[in-house]
Amino acid sequence: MSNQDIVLDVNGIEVIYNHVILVLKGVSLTVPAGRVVALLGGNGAGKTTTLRAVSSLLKGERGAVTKGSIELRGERIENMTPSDLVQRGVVQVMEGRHCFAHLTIEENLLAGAYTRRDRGEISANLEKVYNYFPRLKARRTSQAAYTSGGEQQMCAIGRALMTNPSVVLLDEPSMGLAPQIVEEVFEIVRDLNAKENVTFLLAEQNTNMALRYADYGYIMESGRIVMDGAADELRNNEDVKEFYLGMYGEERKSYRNFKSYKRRKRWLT
Amino acid sequence: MFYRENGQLKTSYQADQQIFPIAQDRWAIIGLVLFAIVAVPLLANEYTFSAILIPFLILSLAALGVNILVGYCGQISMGSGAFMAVGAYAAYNTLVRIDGMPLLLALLSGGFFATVVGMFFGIPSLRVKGLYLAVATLAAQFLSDWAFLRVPWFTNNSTSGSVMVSELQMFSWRIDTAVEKYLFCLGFLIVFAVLAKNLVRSAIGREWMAVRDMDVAAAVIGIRITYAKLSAFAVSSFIIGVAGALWGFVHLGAWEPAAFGLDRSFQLLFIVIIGGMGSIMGSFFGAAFIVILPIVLSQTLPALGNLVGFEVSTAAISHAEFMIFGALIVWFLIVEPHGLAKLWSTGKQKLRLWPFPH
Amino acid sequence: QEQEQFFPLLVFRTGPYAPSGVPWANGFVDYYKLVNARGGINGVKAVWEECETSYATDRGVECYERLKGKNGGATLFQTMSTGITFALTEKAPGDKIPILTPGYGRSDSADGGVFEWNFPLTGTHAASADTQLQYVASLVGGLDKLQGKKITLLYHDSPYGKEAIPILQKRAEMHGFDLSMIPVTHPGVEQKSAWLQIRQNRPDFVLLWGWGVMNSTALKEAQATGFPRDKIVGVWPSGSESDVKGISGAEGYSAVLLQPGSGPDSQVVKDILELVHAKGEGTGPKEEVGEAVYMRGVVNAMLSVEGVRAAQEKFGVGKTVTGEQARWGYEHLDLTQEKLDALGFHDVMREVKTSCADHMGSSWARAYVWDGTRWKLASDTWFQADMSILDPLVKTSADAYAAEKKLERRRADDCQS
Amino acid sequence: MSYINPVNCADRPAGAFLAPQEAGQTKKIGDVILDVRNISLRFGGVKALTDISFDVREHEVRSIIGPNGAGKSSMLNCINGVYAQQEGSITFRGRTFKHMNSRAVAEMGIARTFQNLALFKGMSVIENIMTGRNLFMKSNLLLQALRLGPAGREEVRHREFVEHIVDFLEIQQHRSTPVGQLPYGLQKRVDLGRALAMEPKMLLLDEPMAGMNVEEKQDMCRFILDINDEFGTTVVLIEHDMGVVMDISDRVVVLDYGKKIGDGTPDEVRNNEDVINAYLGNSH
Amino acid sequence: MGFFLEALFAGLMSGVLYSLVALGFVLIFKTSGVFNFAQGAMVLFAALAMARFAEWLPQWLGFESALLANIVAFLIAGAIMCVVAWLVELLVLRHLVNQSDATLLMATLGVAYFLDGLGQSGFGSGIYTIDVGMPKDPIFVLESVFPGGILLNKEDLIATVIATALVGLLTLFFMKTTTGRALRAVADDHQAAQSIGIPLNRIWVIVWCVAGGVALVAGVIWGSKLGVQFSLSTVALRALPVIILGGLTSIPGAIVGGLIIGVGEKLSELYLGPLIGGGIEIWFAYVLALVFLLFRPQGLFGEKIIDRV
Ligand SMILES: Nc1ncnc2c1ncn2[C@@H]1O[C@H](COP(=O)(O)OP(=O)(O)OP(=O)(O)O)[C@@H](O)[C@H]1O
Ligand SMILES: Nc1ncnc2c1ncn2[C@@H]1O[C@H](COP(=O)(O)OP(=O)(O)OP(=O)(O)O)[C@@H](O)[C@H]1O
Ligand SMILES: [Mg+2]
Ligand SMILES: [Mg+2]
Repeated sequence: MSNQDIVLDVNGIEVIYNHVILVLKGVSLTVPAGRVVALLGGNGAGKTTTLRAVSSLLKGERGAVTKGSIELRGERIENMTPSDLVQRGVVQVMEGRHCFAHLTIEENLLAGAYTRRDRGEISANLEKVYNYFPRLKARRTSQAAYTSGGEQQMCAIGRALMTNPSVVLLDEPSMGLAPQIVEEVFEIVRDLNAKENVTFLLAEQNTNMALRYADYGYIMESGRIVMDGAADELRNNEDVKEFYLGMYGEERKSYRNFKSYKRRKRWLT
Repeated sequence: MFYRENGQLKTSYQADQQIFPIAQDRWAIIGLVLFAIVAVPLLANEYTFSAILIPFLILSLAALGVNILVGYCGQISMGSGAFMAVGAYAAYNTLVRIDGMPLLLALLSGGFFATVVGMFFGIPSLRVKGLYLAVATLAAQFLSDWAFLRVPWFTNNSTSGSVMVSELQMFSWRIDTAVEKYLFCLGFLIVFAVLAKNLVRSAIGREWMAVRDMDVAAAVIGIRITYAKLSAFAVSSFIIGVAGALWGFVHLGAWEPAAFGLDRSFQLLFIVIIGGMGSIMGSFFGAAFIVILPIVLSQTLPALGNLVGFEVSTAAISHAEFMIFGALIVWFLIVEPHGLAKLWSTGKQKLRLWPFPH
Repeated sequence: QEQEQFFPLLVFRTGPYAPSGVPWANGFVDYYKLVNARGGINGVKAVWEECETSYATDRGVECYERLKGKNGGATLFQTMSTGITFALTEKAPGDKIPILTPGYGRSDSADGGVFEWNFPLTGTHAASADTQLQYVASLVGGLDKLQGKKITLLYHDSPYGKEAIPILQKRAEMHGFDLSMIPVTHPGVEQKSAWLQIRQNRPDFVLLWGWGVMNSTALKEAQATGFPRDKIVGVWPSGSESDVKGISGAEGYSAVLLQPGSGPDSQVVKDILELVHAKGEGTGPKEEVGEAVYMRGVVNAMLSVEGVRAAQEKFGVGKTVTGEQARWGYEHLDLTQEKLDALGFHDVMREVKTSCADHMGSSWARAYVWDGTRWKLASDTWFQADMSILDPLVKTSADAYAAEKKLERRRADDCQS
Repeated sequence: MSYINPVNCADRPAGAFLAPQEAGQTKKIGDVILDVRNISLRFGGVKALTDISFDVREHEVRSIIGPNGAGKSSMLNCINGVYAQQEGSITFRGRTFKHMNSRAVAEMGIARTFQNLALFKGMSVIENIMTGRNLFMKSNLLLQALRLGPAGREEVRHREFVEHIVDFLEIQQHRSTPVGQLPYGLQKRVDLGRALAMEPKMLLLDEPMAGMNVEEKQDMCRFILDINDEFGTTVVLIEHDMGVVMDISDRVVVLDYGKKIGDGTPDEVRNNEDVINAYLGNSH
Repeated sequence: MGFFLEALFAGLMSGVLYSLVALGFVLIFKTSGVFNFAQGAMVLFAALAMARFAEWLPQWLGFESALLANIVAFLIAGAIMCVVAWLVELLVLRHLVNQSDATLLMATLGVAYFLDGLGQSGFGSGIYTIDVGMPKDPIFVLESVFPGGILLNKEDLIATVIATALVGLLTLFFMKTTTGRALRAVADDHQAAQSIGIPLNRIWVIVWCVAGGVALVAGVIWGSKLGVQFSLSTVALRALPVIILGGLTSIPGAIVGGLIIGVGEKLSELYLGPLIGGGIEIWFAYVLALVFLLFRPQGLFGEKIIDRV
């Protein structure tokens, strides 16, 4: 893979919240153009923080990148504003939805088109989003706050798509979605990736799904990347299987039957 | 390296529930209180007492009350001045209307009436929230401004509308000099600070905070929202009322409603937010900041002006004071939106880790 | 070692009342500068320090505490505010510092038997009210003609504003006019309802008892509701240039000013311009020198200096006096017309003589009319408050104060002047 | 896999904090404890629930599943008294209510967790869980202010209880962290802890495992099953992870667009045509 | 009856003027979620700038025309308000993204102090006049019906027309432009708005600039009625009950609220006031608003407060 193809290059970044809480301890990763890269890891591993660092949304959380660099197509972006990044095609779908509560679903989507000027394009995008998520079309006039959790998630993803992005940072898209919808969402990811060549950096807990749709994966724990590799490689790794896929040998083990004693992940001290 | 809590293991929950679980903190506070009681009276001069320390103590007390309502229970109030006024005038009336009324009782009755009024104005909080409530509390402020100006009964029919209290005496102790006044206020502050601290770390304190953070969830786990809100209004106005009575009786001696006007309400809110919402300690930090800053500014600016070689007029100083005050507030909020208390605890946290970063 | 006499100044150069506060303070400072230019108080140099109160009582108290011990101790305090006067009245006796409130302050403090340390020299608000009413009477042809007239008092709703009420009520009773009172809430920019009420009642006169921005607002609202301005009569706090300058509807408005009025042509003004401003040491702009409130500052400062001069005669000429000694001076002021003329106050003010029982001295006032550019004397008549009306009121109030504070009236041997 | 299979949890630390009901014994599904009858709930034009009826038996794990927006959370909100349904009634332990009142519900022993974390952000973990005990704390304001005898003792007693919960949920080292700073998964645990502190008869869990990885889901299941088995707490569970739902529930209700489209054992539901079409899709 | 009508008109007209100040609050709150306590200070600051430049310009440049002076001064004051807006964004808001209501409120109080100090030291603390040639004299209508006629004020009438026009214009701006939606989005969730590329910084500058412009118009109208002086900033306090009654986020609310409060306080002062001592209008306005809030906690036209779990 030549350097030209790398859209996003995160190089040894450290992130500190509130001037004291060190969360990322030197994270490096690269995202090649036109690929789907998954960022996996347990709760609090720092996935969200990494995405925020890339999309410049750390400031609002009183966090800051203190070391390392982030490059988008060779350009340093640590000090850009989020809107600069959206102009450059990078958009983040935030964890926990964050719909505009008082706006209707349709207004939410249109707000996503803020950076677009071409009316034709906007309405085409809107149609596209409605095609992907018919449920949103049904609820288009409801205020976002009154829609269900799943509907809000769809709204957030749809809203990001309205910016016509080339790189999408997806933070836990599957959270709280019904299995069918999860499937749909990932299908949409694959679709966009294949048809429109949109690059995805995907933070997910649902390792199973993520590895099925991703090309490459990074596994994070406690603010560090502990493992990376092509998706199918990871899928067959014994540790990954046990800890992230819930497989013991070839069998999925029932949630009803397991011991409280468990092997510790060896990369955690 | 010095500030370590290692090795201080708690063997009982009682120990863990102390106000200052870390020994160093505990000793520091005890030392501070002793210093305030014993050393300060020896060191400070009269000006420091009457112009800085006494207002500082009383405003800290009032801020403590405001903090309970605003910081702990999350009901932003811009009418605290009104509750101070109620406290002051109620205490005044009990004192002059009932023969042989002891000072202490009069002050507490100020608190009592402030509680009654506070609970009354707390009723809208059951329905109205957030900024709407904040603005609505101004109703209390303007109503009190008006009532104490226009209803002669409250001022014991004083023609000018200004009232005064003389000869403070508690039991056989005549509170005359600045030092005595200082100690008197300090006593109140210490007692109320301990009581307030006890409350906020007890069941009721948790109810207040629960209502503040997420009232629907609070209701679901069985917290009575009405009780929590009204009790916050009650406790808070009691403390504010006593502070108001002290402000009138001890600090001013003679006062008019303007002493408890809108500016006072804002000042208290400032103290709480700059100091740290939801922090008892913050009330003190905030009060120190707000009381001392203008005085420091008005005294140092002329000197600074002289240094660079021109005479700064009083007007220019006071305009500069406005500007610096405003700018500092903004600056503090930017540096630490959670107030000086948070800054303090972050500092302590760094100290704890020192010399190892993070 | 040069002797110095310290005059602390509680000023308000900012806030809602600054338009009156600034020239008032400038008058003070210019006069002290003039005193020093003329060689001090028998050689003792006047020093002063300003402290900004913004007209707020608690800041006034802080200033008091800050300044009372400075520069060898304060000679006296002039509060420039009724609220601060009330607060300091409680504190000053303990510190043995006299409080001068020429033209304002608490009316009952004219009674030196109770208020040992207060000096409302040259008139109190009660005197203001009385002279104001006398002027109104002169407009209708005498006090007896007030019978059946309707008079409305439009007052600043504060201790200051309320000082007028007892006198006017007493007078209303005596002369049978109909007095109605309308309070205006601080700072006084909202008067629409008040003037609608006035329009409804159609009073013969409106007594304007305002302060700061309330005055100009009143005049504008009067115009907006069509109330004739020559039927509005103010008092000195409503009678400064800043209240009327540039207000299109102010012509014809008159104000009864306890001495001094505006005095651009007086000798003292000429002296200030020559000895202070001409040397580039003027405090404010030249144009304001001689304006009504400015002159008040000048006269206030003069009174403070003359008290010290009187005290020096007893305690040592050319020496600094303490606050307590200065008090003796203020209690034994005898500013005859010659003395005043010599100081440059000819036709600015009239004689003042205080005693231990009478801390006010005199209460001369004249009426001025605003002609659109300057205050013109309405007539040469000097009014003086009717002490037979004032005294009982003052005494009752002072006695009540003494009772509340458990004070004894001063005994005759302590009070021999 | 039969749903009455006991779980081997002999090596769990004895959670002595809730009065265990015949711990370790074979689980006995009891009588109907909660009976929801013909509930309809509308928000303006939106019909969130239409004529829903189902029951919950004592000691069982009852799941509610359905697509997004089906009305699952709204159902819990009705039971909790957060929403007031327009029609229908709710019977809990023999008492029938037209509307529920939050406080009364809490007193009767129904606790819940929230879909979108409704923790008290400004408080530490311990304090959050302690709020769940407030229901039982009796000393009055004055006693609390003075911290005299009974108030102090009460505080210590309840604190002890809460420490057991903390141990049980394995969040000891986060005890005094402000909850806002915890990772999402741990916040979910605290949320559960707060509900447990109420010593509930019945626990309503709204997507307790959303946003967790497999390992964490395993932990969570373990907690839920332990609570259910050892203390006999009835559990009503909303969850989108079919693996979890099918593995641990005794019976499942399926909602779609506010209507009930299925009710039965996991196996019955899994094979229900309507459910497959509306929710599961064919991959399951 | 004549008097009642007179009071009613007076109330309606002061109501419109309150609306104008309230509008400034609503604009900023609606679009940035900031309850801008500095609005009063902005009114004063703008009016001071206008008054002083109108006075200074002819002196500096040596021309006579008052009209020209007023126009240029108005433009300068407008420009100054935009600079203020820009600075507020650059130095304050930008650093407080995502903070609580109370924090933002305090920050604007800080700004208010700063502007008060700056305004007074830069432009002086006297009483200044703005004379844009508004007629000051009253007119009397319906003199044949009521003795003495009904008093109307030309100045008030003109102010009412201007205020109404401005309100209409702004309503259109918000309804018809695409920016309007982005503005509302920002109010709901700063971070989410940022995440989809809405440039918070620019939006805020625009909004504060518009609010500054509204403050300027309000300042000119109030200033020419009352004179420009420190106390002018207190008109903001009269506008507060208006916005909570009308709803913090509603432009029509600001207008209807203004009218209700204006009429309510005048009638209360004139009919109830004399019975209980007078001077009641300010608290009456607040109590009136409070009573309305008890029935509609989000104000008459405000967006519903959303609570979901
Ligand atoms: N605003 C903040 N202030 C302080 N600490 C924070 C903040 N946001 C996150 N953290 C801490 O940073 C660490 C990493 O958090 P992050 O949200 O990046 O994890 P994550 O991998 O996305 O976890 P999850 O899967 O739960 O979303 C956590 O320990 C969290 O507590
Ligand atoms: N307070 C409310 N006001 C208006 N509509 C509401 C309200 N609460 C819920 N709804 C509507 O009721 C329907 C059911 O919502 P609910 O939250 O119960 O869904 P859910 O089944 O929990 O979905 P999810 O799995 O996505 O959480 C949704 O369409 C939602 O928009
Ligand atoms: Mg995350
Ligand atoms: Mg739900």
